[in-house]
Formats: sequence, structure tokens, C-alpha cells
Amino acid sequence: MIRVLFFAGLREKLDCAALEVDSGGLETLADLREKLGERGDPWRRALADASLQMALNQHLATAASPVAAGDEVAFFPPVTGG
Amino acid sequence: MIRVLFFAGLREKLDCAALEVDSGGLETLADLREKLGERGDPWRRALADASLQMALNQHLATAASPVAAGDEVAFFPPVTGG
Amino acid sequence: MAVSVAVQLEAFDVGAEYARLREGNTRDGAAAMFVGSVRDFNLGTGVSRLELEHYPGMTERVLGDIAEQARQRWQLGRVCIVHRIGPLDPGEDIVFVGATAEHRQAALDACAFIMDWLKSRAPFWKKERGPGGERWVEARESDQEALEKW
Amino acid sequence: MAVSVAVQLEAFDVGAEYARLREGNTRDGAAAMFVGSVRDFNLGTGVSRLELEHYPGMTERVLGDIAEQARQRWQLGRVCIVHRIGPLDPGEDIVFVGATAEHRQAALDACAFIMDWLKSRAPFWKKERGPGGERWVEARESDQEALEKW
Repeated sequence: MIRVLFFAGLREKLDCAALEVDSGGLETLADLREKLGERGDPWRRALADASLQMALNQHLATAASPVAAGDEVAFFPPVTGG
Repeated sequence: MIRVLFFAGLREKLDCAALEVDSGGLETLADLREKLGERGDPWRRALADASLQMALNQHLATAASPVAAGDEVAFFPPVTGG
Repeated sequence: MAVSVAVQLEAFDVGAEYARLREGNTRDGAAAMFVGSVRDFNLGTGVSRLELEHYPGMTERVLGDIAEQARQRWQLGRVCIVHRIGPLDPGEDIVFVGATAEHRQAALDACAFIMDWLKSRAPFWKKERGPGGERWVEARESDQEALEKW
Repeated sequence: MAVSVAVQLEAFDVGAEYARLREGNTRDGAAAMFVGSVRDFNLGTGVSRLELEHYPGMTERVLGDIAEQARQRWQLGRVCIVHRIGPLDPGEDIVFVGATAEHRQAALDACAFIMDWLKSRAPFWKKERGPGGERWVEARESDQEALEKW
């Protein structure tokens, strides 16, 4: 399984802070994003946002980053701390 | 009269913190420095130091700055605060 | 400890953070600090509140990495980063960054560098709550551009 | 008060200085500070003491002018400069410079600018007193060079 987290505005849009996804058939974060999109239109639209950032095991990652069972993946809007 | 002040290492070398000089015949800080040099060799040597800084009425000045009765002049080494 | 990073609900005390930077550290003659606080961003429409969300775990790691990058870039003694989360009122402090060094410009540059990277890389998100409702603060392009100078 | 300058025998308190920068000032989200303190400059030859002499009157004027120059150069809220005189032990703070602004880089640059000009223009002189006697600290060329970037 892959643990997936959502933060801030994205978490609110999806009304979901975290979920688990079966890693079967998933090679990259792009694959994971597509699979999450199958959960419905709100998911597809929210995850298509070009400004969305991704983290793989708490490091910033890209759509091409390989993903595997046991990973922690996070999707979130551009950060606004400080 | 011109009030003349000396600070830090220069004050110690001259063993003098302040004195009054008659402004008669003095046109510039260079003139004043030369007149002070007439007080003896230690004065001449100390005031010949090229790194010496001058202030006229509490503003940094140069040897060419004009001086007049009532002015406050200061001679001091390069500053080392902060 | 050379690097200290804290993400906390509680307010911090600038005097106490400064004392920690300096404690037992008489080698470094220079200490630079930066504090970011909540502005009256909705001045005129009433007082607003800020709510700061973060990604626990990743935040601390990213802040620690940024501090280490600063230490590799400049000769620094101590580096301290404190960032608050949770609800914050206007005027309250959000972030403290402090660095000590032998040379003043190194300490000041390190604070600028850490703030620039923190702004664009540390997973914090701000939401404003005012009389007119609430909204997520948008990331500013100028913060992304600020990274280009490093 | 937008600019505050103090030359004093007494120690200053960084937390209190920060509070003064921020008091009633929620427009500026950024505060930068610099503190210079007495290093263990004679490490190995025993602890030394510093004695700071200044030119009363001119010092305050020069510091006020430097603060004003910074305000003309950057959009600043408050500027505060505190400089101590008299005897100082290793580890004691010598100088505090603080600036607030809407933008963080303005506040940080203002502190760097003020310190660079203070170092080369404000009439202070340091004398070191150690077990081996006393000597006037020599001005550093690097401080003069630091002015060239402004």
C-alpha cells in the first residue's frame, strides 16, 4: 500500500486528509495521480492543477518519480509559510 | 577661537583631549593642522599620519575644508566601532 | 547544538531565542535575526486571524536541510529556526530565524537565504479568516524569484 | 518614532528592543536585527576587556544620518540603533541594529547597510585590555571595502 496525504486547500477540496492506495500497477507519481483521478471529477480536476506540488517520503518529487509499496506520498498547493 | 578635540590613540599620544586655538590666520583644516604641529615634534609626527580623520562641526571633513572662529574641529584615528 | 529547528503552537520569545544563539558562544561576534509576523492584511475590513497548517515530519526535515545548506555556504556558528503553526492573530510572530558568525555579512546573508528557501520549500500553508469568510493565502511569484539570487 | 538612536553605557536587552520595533506596528510583517558582541579576541592569552570611546554629539548625529539614509533607500517602518560605550567584557553585546519593513529583504539589507556605514563612519574607538597590556584596535580594510557594494 501507498499512504497518500493531502494538505491545505487541496485537502479541503477533496474533503480528504489521507488515504491508502494499492501500489499494484503503479510505477510513478503520475500513475498514482491518474489512479486517484478515477475517484471522480472533483479528484480529477483538483489533481490536474499544474501548480500542485508532490512529495515522496517527505522530499519534493516530480510526476516522473518512481513510487512503491510502503511509500508516503503527499499532494499540496504551493507553500505559503514564513 | 577654534575648539579642537582629539580622540582615542591620538588623544593618548598627544596627552591632550581638547584645546582652544586662535583662528587668526587660519583658513583651512590644513592650516590648523600645521599650526598644531608647531607645538613640538610629537604633535607634528602624530598629525602627519595619513590615516588621520578630521571632523568639522561634527561632520567628516578634509584638509581643504575652511575653518573659522567658533568652529569645533576633531582629529582622530580611523573608527573601530560596531 | 549548531542547528536547532522547532515547529510549535506556542509563541516564541525573541530575547530568549537570542540568548540561546549566544549562550556559551563568545567566538562569534555577529548575530543576525529575522522575525516574520502577521500583518494587518485585511486592514479596513476588520481584524483577521491566520491559521497555519503544516506537513508534520517533512516540515522539520526541510527546515533542517535549509539550515545545513546555509552552514555549507557560510562560516556559521549556530543556526536557529522556529516556526509557529495553528491560529495566529495580527501582530503575532510567525517565524524566527537566527544565525551567528564571525563575520556580520555571513550571519545576515544566512538569514536571508533561510527565509527565501523556507518561503518556497517548507510545507506550511496559511489561511486567512476574516469577517468576510476565509481563504487560503496564494503563493507569491516574488518568493519564487527570490531563490534565483542564491 | 520611526528612527531611534541611543549611545549608552548600560547593556541593552534584545527582547525589549525587538518589542519596541514591533509595538503598535502591525503593518510591517518583517523585522531584521543584527547584534555585534565582544569576541574572545585574545583566546589563548586570557580574557580581555574592551573599552569603547566615542565622540559625544557627533556619534548620535552620524548614527541618525545613517538610519535616515537607510530609510531613503528602502521602504522601512522603524529603525533602531543602540551602541554601547565604556568597558565591555567578552560575550557582552556592543551594538544592536533593527529595522522593520513590509518586505523581508528590505529589512535585512537595511541592517547590513547600517552596520557597514556604522563600522566606517561612526566615531567609536575600541581599546583592548588584556594580560599583555592594552592596545587600540586597528581599523580593518574589509570594513572600508564593505561600503563599496552600496
